Amino acid sequence: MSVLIDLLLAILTVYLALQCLLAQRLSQSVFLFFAFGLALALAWVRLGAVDVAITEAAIAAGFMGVLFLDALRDFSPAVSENQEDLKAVQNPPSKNATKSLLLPRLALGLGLGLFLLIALEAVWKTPDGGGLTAAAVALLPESGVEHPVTAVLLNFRAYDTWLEIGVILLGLLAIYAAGGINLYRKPGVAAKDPLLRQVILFSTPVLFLFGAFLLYFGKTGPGGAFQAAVLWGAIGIMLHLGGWPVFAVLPRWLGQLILTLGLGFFLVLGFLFMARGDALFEYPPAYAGILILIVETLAAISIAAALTTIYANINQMQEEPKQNESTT
Amino acid sequence: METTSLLPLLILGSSLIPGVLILLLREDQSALRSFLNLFGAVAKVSLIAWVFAGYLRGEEYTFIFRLAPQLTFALQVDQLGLFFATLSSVLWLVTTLYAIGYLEGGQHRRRFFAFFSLCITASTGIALSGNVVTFFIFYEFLTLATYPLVVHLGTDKAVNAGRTYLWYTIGGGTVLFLGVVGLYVLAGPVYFGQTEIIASLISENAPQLTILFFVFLAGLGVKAAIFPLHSWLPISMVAPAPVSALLHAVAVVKAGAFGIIRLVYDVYGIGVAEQMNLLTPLAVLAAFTILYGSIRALFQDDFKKRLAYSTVSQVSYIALGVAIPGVLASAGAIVHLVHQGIMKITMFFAAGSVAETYGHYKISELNGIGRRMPLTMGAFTTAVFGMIGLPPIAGFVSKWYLGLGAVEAGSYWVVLVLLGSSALNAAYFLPIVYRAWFCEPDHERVSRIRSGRLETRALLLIPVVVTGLFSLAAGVFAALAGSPLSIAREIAEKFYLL
Amino acid sequence: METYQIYILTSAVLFVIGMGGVFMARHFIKKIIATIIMGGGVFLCFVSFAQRDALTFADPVPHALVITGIVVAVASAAFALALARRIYQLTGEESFTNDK
Amino acid sequence: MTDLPTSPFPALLVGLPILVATLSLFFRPRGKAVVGLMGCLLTGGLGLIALVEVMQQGTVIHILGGWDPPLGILLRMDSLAAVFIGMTAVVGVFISLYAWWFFRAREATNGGFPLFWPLWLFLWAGLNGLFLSNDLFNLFVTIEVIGMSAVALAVLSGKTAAQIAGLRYLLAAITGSMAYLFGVALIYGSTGTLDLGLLRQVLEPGATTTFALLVITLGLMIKMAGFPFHFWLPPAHSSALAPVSALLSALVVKGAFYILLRLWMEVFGVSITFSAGQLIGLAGAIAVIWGSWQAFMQTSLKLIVAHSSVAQLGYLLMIFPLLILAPGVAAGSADWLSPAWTAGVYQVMAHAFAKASFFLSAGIIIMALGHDHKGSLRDLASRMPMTVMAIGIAGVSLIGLPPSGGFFAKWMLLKGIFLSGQWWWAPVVLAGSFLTAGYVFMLLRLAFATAREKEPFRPVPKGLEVCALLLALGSFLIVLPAEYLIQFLESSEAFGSGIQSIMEGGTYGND
Repeated sequence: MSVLIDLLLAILTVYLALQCLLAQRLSQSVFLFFAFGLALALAWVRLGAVDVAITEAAIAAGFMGVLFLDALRDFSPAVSENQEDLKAVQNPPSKNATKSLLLPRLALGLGLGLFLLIALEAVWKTPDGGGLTAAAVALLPESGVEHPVTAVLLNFRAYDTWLEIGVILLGLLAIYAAGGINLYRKPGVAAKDPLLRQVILFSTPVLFLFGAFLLYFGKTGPGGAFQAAVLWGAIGIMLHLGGWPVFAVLPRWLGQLILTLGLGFFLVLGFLFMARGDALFEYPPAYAGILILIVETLAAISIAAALTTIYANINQMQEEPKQNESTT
Repeated sequence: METTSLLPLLILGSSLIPGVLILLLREDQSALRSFLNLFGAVAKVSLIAWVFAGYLRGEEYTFIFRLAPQLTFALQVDQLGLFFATLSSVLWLVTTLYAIGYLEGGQHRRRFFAFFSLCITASTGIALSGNVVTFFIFYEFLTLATYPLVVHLGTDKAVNAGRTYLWYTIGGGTVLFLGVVGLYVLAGPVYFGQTEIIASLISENAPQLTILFFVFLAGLGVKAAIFPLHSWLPISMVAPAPVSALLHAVAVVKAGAFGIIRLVYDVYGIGVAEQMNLLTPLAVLAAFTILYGSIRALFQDDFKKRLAYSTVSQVSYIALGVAIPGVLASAGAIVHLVHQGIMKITMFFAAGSVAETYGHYKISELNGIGRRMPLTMGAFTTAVFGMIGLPPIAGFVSKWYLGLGAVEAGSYWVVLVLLGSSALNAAYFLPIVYRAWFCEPDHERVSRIRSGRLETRALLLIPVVVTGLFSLAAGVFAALAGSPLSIAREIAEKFYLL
Repeated sequence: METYQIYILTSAVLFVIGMGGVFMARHFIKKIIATIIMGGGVFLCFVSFAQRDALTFADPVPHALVITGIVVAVASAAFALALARRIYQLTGEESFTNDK
Repeated sequence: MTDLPTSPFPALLVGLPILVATLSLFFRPRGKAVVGLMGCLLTGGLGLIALVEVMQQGTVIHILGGWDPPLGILLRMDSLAAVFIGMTAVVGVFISLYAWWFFRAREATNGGFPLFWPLWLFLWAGLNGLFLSNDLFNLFVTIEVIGMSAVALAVLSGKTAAQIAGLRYLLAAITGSMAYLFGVALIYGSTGTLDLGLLRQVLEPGATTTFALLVITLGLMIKMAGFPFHFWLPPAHSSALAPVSALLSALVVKGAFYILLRLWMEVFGVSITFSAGQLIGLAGAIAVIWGSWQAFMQTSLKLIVAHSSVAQLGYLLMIFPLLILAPGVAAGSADWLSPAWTAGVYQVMAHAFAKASFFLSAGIIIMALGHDHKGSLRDLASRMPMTVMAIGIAGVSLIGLPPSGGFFAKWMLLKGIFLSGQWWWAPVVLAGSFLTAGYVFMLLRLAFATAREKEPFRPVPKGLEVCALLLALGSFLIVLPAEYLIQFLESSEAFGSGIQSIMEGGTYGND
């Protein structure tokens, strides 16, 4: 029975992925992408990866989906996958042109098919390497937290996580570089609908509390900085939509502080312990728990701020072509 | 091998450092520039004289810098290298004087003189190279240093000539690179003079060695302008006269010819080369080039082009001499390095002076020029007689030795080639001499560009006369100890000792 | 057939679909979506192994890697989206015009 | 593993640039540039000090968080990593100084692109992190840091062409990293470890390992623009701002090559066959010819230089076939391994210096003339002798004429080719040199030609010209310490090693 559920879910995921890429209209693609993300999140749950499921649903499907939705306002809705074909209807090309397109595509298709076969064989035959569960279990008591995923993220492999927080900040900088707006000069466009504004105002504290809950319980169970960050980021995004661009209200330096605090504190803390003679990101077991909680909280705040800012930037990209003057 | 002296490095530095300094000067600091140039030139001649004296006393001058295990940059002093270095440095000094006069008031002189110095650095580097790798480094450096000189005028013609020059020389360099690496892989780091290395490989790797020899030859043949790799040379004649003089008499073609000498005598060894039958093809090719160049020269009206084809022909005497086994032919080849150099440089100086003073570039315009510029044309005529092979001028000595060598080796066809070439030389040079001295000047066309007490500017006149006298002296005093011929004989005899 | 085996096969399929999509899709947004699908396949592969290697709980290391990976992938995708919108805004292009 | 000396430098090399980048965000544009430049000088100095540290101490490690692998992550700085870090430091400092003057000169019109500084510091941290990383997944994160900051820098100019090229670059980069990560997933699944040192011991041949190697190689080839995945490189590199182009070609593509080399030689030896090496070599050979030819056909300076990168990277791929021993060759007798490795390292360094100088010079010309059509070089030799000199010297190194670093690399490559008996690669090396000479001298020829009409000419800051010239000279100076450097590199485990495929009857590794 359970195998059947998994099988169906697997088929559904593949189907959604394919449809998402083959859909004629862009909006269909985006909605199918949402669905794909949710199906994948279900798959994570089936595989016992609740943390991943929350992250997937919140960031990959949720946040990214919202960004794609927002982009729909921009790109022409009638866009079809086969622009070439549309043009072809208008002025029929010579046979050669169609042929020249067909052949490489056929070759690519065949190549991909072959590649798929090899890939399937490879994953199927993967020997059992045993993983690192035992090692993680053995060292868990020294990590300062009880939830193994949090222990790996913020202690055993804290370096990766720190770099990843850096990547988010980098993503924001990159969007500025791509011609993003200057957040501090342009207020958001207020939603006209008073009801929407009420809903936003009402949901803000709820989301905040839920995020805090996830963050705190990341110590013992599924949840943690990233999941909380997305919820808090959602607050920022909604406030932005409601016409309260949080970062435009805050003083410049405070906005910057919030954005960089997670990355900065994480590193400075690491350097401080390094100065004591330890390795980077090495915490004394006695204080590890509390230190990790602080690092996580600050990281969550920064990530939430970054997500909000990323959204605000992409959201407002359309409105006003700007020159490349960008300051954080 | 260890470094025993920094003097070889200093010899290179004596032109490299002025070259770099000149590049840093301003265009209008011409006095300082000339001073640096001459200082470097004089310093180089003195240093080489010093080292030569030391060498004759039996001292060793070696500079080694290890780049990688078994890959060394080596400067080494031997008699052949010193011989070539002396030639380069003396002629450089003379050419520098000439160039200062020639380019007076011209454009881009900073660039010109800087690269001029770098060029001679490369040339002395080639002379002092201790092994094949070092030789290759300077050989390529020479290509690069001469390029800005060839395109100096910046006209489309000059730029296109520069392109041809580069295609040939870079192509030749690439082939040579293949040969150098091949030799290195096969035989390890080969120092010049260590002919025993190749000799020890001959039993096992004969085919590879044969291929390598011809790869080397193809690479070196470009600069030595051996048919069919010679076309760049006449085309590069667009360059200013001192550059042509330098390219033809001292630096570029001689680098190729010198390379061939090194390859046959100091890498393979004459014994091995003869045993493997490598020399006959070289001899045939050289002989063909001699005749071909002369015939092409007959049909050129452009003064410098005729000289250029003459160079194609004359430089192959060196290759020919190398290809004939025997002390006499070898001595003839080696001494021709010097003899051809001083004679040809005289001719180019003369051609340049005529062009600079009267604006004549074509042979058909030279009627009566001898009366207006008697000293210049006198020197030119001396060189012409030398080229033809009239005693007692330098060229006669070379040809005599080559001929004797050919007879000694039993290659009688070579004697025919030499005779034919002399006849052709006479056929294309004597008309110039005849026009210069015996034809009535074409009065309407004569308009002197420059005026002065002398027949031309002193800096243009003195070098011509000096090199003209050299050509005479090298022939007249050939029998004395210390003459180019006696040194060349010594060098050649050593090659046959083994 | 065990649960993880189903998903591990799915992961290879998703990866190949995504890869094909990156090459074959024309619209910028679809190319970006394709990269996320590709990533989805990769992450599914990690998590399937985590489930296979479970003791009292699933292997936490792949979970952590996947969380990191998702965030990194989303950051790049958001950047790509920003670029795509910017290009559309400047030129009206929705796909690479000189694509082969 | 743990008996190696611990050093704080690996951690500082990654942490410090990011710390400065973060700090710089608090400043206004002018301050960003000042703080950024200081950070660059600091990072560069740190890189050189770390290099000296490794020279004295040998390989050093830093166990992050104090957790040993396989659970934790280890930073490992051996001589190979140290040389790459040192190279990045020197080239990086010069490019930073250039950028300082370059952006100062444009401050009035374009706002001086203050974002350059934090992005470049992130990029630098990513590169250092990549060279130091000893963990498959951490490598993924570092290549993402590098990829994102590189694309962000590439689109910084705000020009449409740059943004289109940037998106193409970004999509290629993401695809590449995902392919790489798929391989990592399979390797983790089959071994339960991500640490390179442990993997070397436990990885076993099989369908999974081979497939993982395939996708990892594929991903990294896309990232390093190896043929046939080079399509994104020329537009992206040529449309970026000059200092950025220099960074991208000199340093960024080398990162992917570095991992590819390390993974092939240190980790995946069990799955690699002789023919796999030949295949990579073939891709490199085609890249050399195709890239050079394309460069020859271009009309704008930056496009010429960008296509030339494709060719120069091809040479890097050509060392792979030499490092994999043919069936039946005894590992001990393979005397071409050290030359091949030397060729790789020197090609990386020579190309980094020369190409950086080339792009910086192109930037100077654009600044002076307002465009970079190759015809614009006419008569430049008399107006900007220093820049033409830089192009000339860098070009000579690219061609591989003596005594440049490029020459040394090609020398070693040819030596390796002949010693290994794989003579069929030799014509490619020579033809590549010849074609390179073609486009380099096409440029220089123009520079010496007299202009038909004088173009308007804006003077440029001298500092820019000096930076470009010094970098060009650097491509020659690296030859001087060659012997010492090779000796130093040989202390690295990887350097000088070769692989013999188990499937073809060899034993793993050359030890």
